[in-house]
Amino acid sequence: MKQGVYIIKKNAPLTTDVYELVLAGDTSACKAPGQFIDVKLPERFLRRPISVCDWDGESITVLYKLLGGGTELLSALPVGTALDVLTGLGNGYDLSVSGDRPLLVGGGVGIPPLYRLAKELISRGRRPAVLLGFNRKEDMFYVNRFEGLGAKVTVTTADGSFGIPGFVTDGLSAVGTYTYAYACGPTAMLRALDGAVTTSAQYSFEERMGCGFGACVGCTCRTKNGYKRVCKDGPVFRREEVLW
Amino acid sequence: MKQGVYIIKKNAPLTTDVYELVLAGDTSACKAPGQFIDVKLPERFLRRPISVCDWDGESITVLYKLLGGGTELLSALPVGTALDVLTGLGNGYDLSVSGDRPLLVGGGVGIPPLYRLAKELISRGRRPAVLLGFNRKEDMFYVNRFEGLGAKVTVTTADGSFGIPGFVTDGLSAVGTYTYAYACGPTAMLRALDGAVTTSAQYSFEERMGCGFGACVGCTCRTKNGYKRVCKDGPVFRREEVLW
Amino acid sequence: MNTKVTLCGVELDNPIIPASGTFGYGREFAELYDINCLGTFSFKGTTREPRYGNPTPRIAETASGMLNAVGLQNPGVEAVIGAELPYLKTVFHKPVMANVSGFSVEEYTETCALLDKEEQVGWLEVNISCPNVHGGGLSFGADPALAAEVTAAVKAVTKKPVIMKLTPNVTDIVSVAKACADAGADGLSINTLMGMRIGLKTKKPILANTTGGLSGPAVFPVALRMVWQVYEAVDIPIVGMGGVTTPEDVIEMMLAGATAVGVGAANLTDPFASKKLVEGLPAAMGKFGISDLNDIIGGAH
Amino acid sequence: MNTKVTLCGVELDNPIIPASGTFGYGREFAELYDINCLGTFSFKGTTREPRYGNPTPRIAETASGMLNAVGLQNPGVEAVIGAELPYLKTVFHKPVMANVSGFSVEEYTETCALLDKEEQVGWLEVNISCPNVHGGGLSFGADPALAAEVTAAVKAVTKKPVIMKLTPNVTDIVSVAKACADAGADGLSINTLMGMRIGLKTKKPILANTTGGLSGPAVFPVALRMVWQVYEAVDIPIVGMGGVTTPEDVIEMMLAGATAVGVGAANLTDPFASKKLVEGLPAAMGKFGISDLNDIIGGAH
Ligand SMILES: Cc1cc2nc3c(=O)[nH]c(=O)nc-3n(C[C@H](O)[C@H](O)[C@H](O)COP(=O)(O)OP(=O)(O)OC[C@H]3O[C@@H](n4cnc5c(N)ncnc54)[C@H](O)[C@@H]3O)c2cc1C
Ligand SMILES: Cc1cc2nc3c(=O)[nH]c(=O)nc-3n(C[C@H](O)[C@H](O)[C@H](O)COP(=O)(O)OP(=O)(O)OC[C@H]3O[C@@H](n4cnc5c(N)ncnc54)[C@H](O)[C@@H]3O)c2cc1C
Ligand SMILES: Cc1cc2nc3c(=O)[nH]c(=O)nc-3n(C[C@H](O)[C@H](O)[C@H](O)COP(=O)(O)O)c2cc1C
Ligand SMILES: Cc1cc2nc3c(=O)[nH]c(=O)nc-3n(C[C@H](O)[C@H](O)[C@H](O)COP(=O)(O)O)c2cc1C
Ligand code: FES
Ligand code: FES
Repeated sequence: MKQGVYIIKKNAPLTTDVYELVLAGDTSACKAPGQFIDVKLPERFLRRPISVCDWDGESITVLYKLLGGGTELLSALPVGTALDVLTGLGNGYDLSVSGDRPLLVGGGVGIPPLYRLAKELISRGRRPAVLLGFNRKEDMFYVNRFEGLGAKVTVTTADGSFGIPGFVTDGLSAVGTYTYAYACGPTAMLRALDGAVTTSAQYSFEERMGCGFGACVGCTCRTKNGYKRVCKDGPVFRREEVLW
Repeated sequence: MKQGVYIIKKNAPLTTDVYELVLAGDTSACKAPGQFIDVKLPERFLRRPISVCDWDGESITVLYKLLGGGTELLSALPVGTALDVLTGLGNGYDLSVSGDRPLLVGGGVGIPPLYRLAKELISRGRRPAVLLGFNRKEDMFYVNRFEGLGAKVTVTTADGSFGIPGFVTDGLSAVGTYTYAYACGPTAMLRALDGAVTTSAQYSFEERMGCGFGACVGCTCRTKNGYKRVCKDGPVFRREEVLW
Repeated sequence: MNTKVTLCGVELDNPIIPASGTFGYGREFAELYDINCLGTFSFKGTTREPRYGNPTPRIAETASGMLNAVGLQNPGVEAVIGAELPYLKTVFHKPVMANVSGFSVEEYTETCALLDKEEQVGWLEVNISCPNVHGGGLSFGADPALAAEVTAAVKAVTKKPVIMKLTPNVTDIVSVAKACADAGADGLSINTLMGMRIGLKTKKPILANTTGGLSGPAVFPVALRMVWQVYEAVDIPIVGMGGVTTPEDVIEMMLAGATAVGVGAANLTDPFASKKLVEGLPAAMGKFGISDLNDIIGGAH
Repeated sequence: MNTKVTLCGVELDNPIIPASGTFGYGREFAELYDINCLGTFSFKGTTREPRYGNPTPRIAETASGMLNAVGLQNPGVEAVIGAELPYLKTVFHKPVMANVSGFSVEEYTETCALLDKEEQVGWLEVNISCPNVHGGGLSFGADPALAAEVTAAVKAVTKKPVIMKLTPNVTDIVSVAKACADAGADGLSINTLMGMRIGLKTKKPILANTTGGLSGPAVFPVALRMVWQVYEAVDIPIVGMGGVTTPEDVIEMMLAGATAVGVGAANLTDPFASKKLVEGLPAAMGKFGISDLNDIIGGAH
């Protein structure tokens, strides 16, 4: 984990309520897809945890949804604004177990961390299948970015306005066979998915956080291996240890 | 009183700890020298009251001293920053009683409101004498601005590094006769001055404020005419009503 | 979209009530906007005799809040009746909430009895945070029995609804609330937490009075918790206050159990705060799927 | 420039003490910086048996503060002694403050007796904000007699200095402080105010536990006031805490009467907060003309 000052290079909407934020600064703490950063905002006490969507030697990209006052405030910050950010938080996905044809399942703003995951899997010669769930056609983002990586993308929309109508679980049959599953999205989605997935899997969870780096045990969840901190021991947990 | 959004046009130091701030916006509530504005700063709860130094149709100029966290924060705000400001607060000086040769006495950041006062008195054909007290030569500001108006300026410095050594009271004998006195500065200075002034006078006072517009009676002082709010019934009071 | 609520039998167009001590007797705000947009307002804490209050400084800043130690400066109930209410009638055409303070049971009843005769007074809000001069300085609101005594005494001299304004500086707000309700109170509200600041240059307390009442957004979670607890314990309406600044805060207070909402410090930092709350409330209701505010009072329980 | 202070007979290099529950058992911070720069730290509230604590959400944000309802999650005193303290010894070479919670007098004494044997434990900080399960859920700290009972019982099983951590959610903190001092407490500290938040989308309390402890700069003026009041009433040292974030806050707390200063939420929002406080303190002392911190303890009285 590192603390640093980052400069906003881009902060622009992808849809009506999902923004792409590019932060320039030290990216050396970013180690694995599925990790997150924790952003201090003006006039807010707690930091805002956001998954890393991608990074390179100069900047970190995250996608965030307008949810409440903090993300609304963030969306109004102009390019050039300096932000205090913790980077390299959480464990991230373990890529070594993916097998040849891993399945990546994302719902809404659970999608961003899968982008880097897909990228790294592909660079390791894997052939990931990507299954993305949105509410409506207008809410879709990053589908062509995933396709640009060379991944096969299946989309479901809850209102049926694009792709397969329904939830990600309704799209499972269309993705074919897979060797492993990685997923990120609302707990209800993960739970439903867990009822349908046929391989081993890793899921990324969310919890309200006090610190984001393991100090306050504000984010504890019970697992089959005891109490775990979502921020430090997670946010990614193996399917086998999750207690629903 | 008006509430408005003002844009910082200038925010630059005049000395090591006194800044000149120019705010562009609606100036129609500015009515008299000696009035003040009340500035909302980011991450601070209460507004900061600051005397108006000068104004025209487009902007308001104030001078502020770095005193604590709020003024320090203000000094770091770049040109272009938008601020929520209340303007046209307080009564201001009554110019009608000045006589031909009024004396204007200011100490430290009590000096700014006297600038507009001198300007208006001169435009009415009065011949103000201006007596300004500073701690050290390096702390001096606006002396040549007052001279530029055509006022005769006498300076005292506490450490004797410029002008008459001592306090403004030590400069009184040098200013000659006067028809009326207007003063602004620390209460200790006003009190000392009051022991030496030989004419009627108006003094401007400071008090910690909750609202700045008369609602909270946080700033009340006792006068010979009963309880008065520094923010609304003042900040300028006549010598004759002041209870020391 | 309905914002009307009923407070102790009197209908309010909306639940927004500028809190006592932050709205004077209405004059300063009536110069700024038409104060008839408000549900009502609670006027400055009024005592039997005129009071200067505490020496200055009376105000200090805190993180997301402020301290005040005004000390109940007011012109006394007779001047309020003689000079303030006649003026108020000309600018405000709704019942006003009369906030009353006292330092003995007799002082409360005398002041309330006088205000009881005033047509424009819709409610008496009886502030029992004040120290009981006959009781060693402990506040009336710190003791359920004393709080009940003031309640019963005031109820005996007025037909107007009586809202007891409790102090939050207690171990068990519920026992005080219940005591007041049992003694006949028609409603409840809650005052400020006691706090202080010290100046680093002077190395002395900033407030001349040493301590003062903490208000503003900093106290909102404590105020909300107390409204929640009191709502579970009594059946009379609560005017929730403490840090309310946004329409969302109003909704949150009402979900905790408030029938109406007091707005204090926000009026000081933004003179138009209460007006903006009234105007912004319908949009916030829409955002959270609320069509009638009455549906959400205590809705989070 | 002297920043050394003596807390209950034990010298600290500086008065900065990360507060219980915000510093775990030191592991996370020892990975980030050399924690030997601290005066000491108070480890996570430890109980006789392991505890999961409350369900999540356990954290909510407030204006200039936060609520926590962690509910004393900890591995139990035996695991602390068996696994945490041996690790701590390798990274921290100063006495540590052991924070103890309990739900009965016996639980407090059993846990304290075990920790009394640990060499690295310099002080026992006994948190009496916890509900007394045999006393209808009222907290030990809400009643001077109960607080004294816990104090005396703990003192009987340990030779280490005992710091009683009071709850601020009381009518009269002074009476509880005095009762603890009279029962033999060597020092005092103060816990969090109780608060809550409600989610507007769910229309339910955000915390699964409904209420939680409010901390952060929002509570600073209340904490400062209590330190001030307690300092006037007792002669034992006070660890002032509640919202301390800047070196100036440290000085203000000490002027009110604190001998040392706890730092809680600031560690969570800025992992380097306590280190920065230690490093920034001399400059702030210089700015306000302070050459020895011992000169300012209670200096504003
Ligand atoms: C590990 C992790 C990764 C995340 N990744 C992303 C992402 O990539 N993109 C994205 O849009 N969102 C992500 N979230 C959720 C994001 O943190 C919240 O949407 C955001 O904090 C909401 O802030 P707000 O001020 O707009 O909402 P408010 O409701 O005003 O926030 C109030 C408080 O609640 C917390 N909070 C509210 N909702 C959540 C939530 N769902 N999870 C955690 N804390 C919450 C806030 O952090 C803040 O402390 C992630 C959360 C976690 C824990
Ligand atoms: C009517 C009036 C006119 C003023 N005009 C000027 C001016 O022209 N130039 C100038 O430099 N200063 C002026 N001041 C003083 C100025 O308001 C304070 O210096 C400023 O508020 C300090 O803010 P801070 O955040 O730096 O200090 P902090 O000490 O951090 O402020 C904390 C709180 O105390 C208040 N406060 C602190 N000192 C004072 C003070 N002396 N008077 C009133 N409130 C105070 C602040 O407003 C704030 O609420 C004036 C004050 C008043 C009342
Ligand atoms: C400057 C000021 C003066 C106050 N005077 C009174 C008063 O006279 N009587 C009273 O009952 N409450 C008084 N209060 C308390 C408010 O009515 C209200 O309960 C409190 O400010 C909490 O609300 P807030 O957080 O919105 O400010 C005063 C508050 C402030 C800030
Ligand atoms: C997440 C969290 C957990 C806490 N856990 C404990 C605890 O286990 N025992 C205890 O005595 N205090 C606990 N506290 C209270 C702190 O020790 C401290 O008293 C409080 O946070 C006030 O300081 P602050 O305002 O600097 O945060 C906890 C506080 C927080 C924020
Ligand atoms: S958020 Fe503090 S431990 Fe996870
Ligand atoms: S500051 Fe509120 S009345 Fe003067």
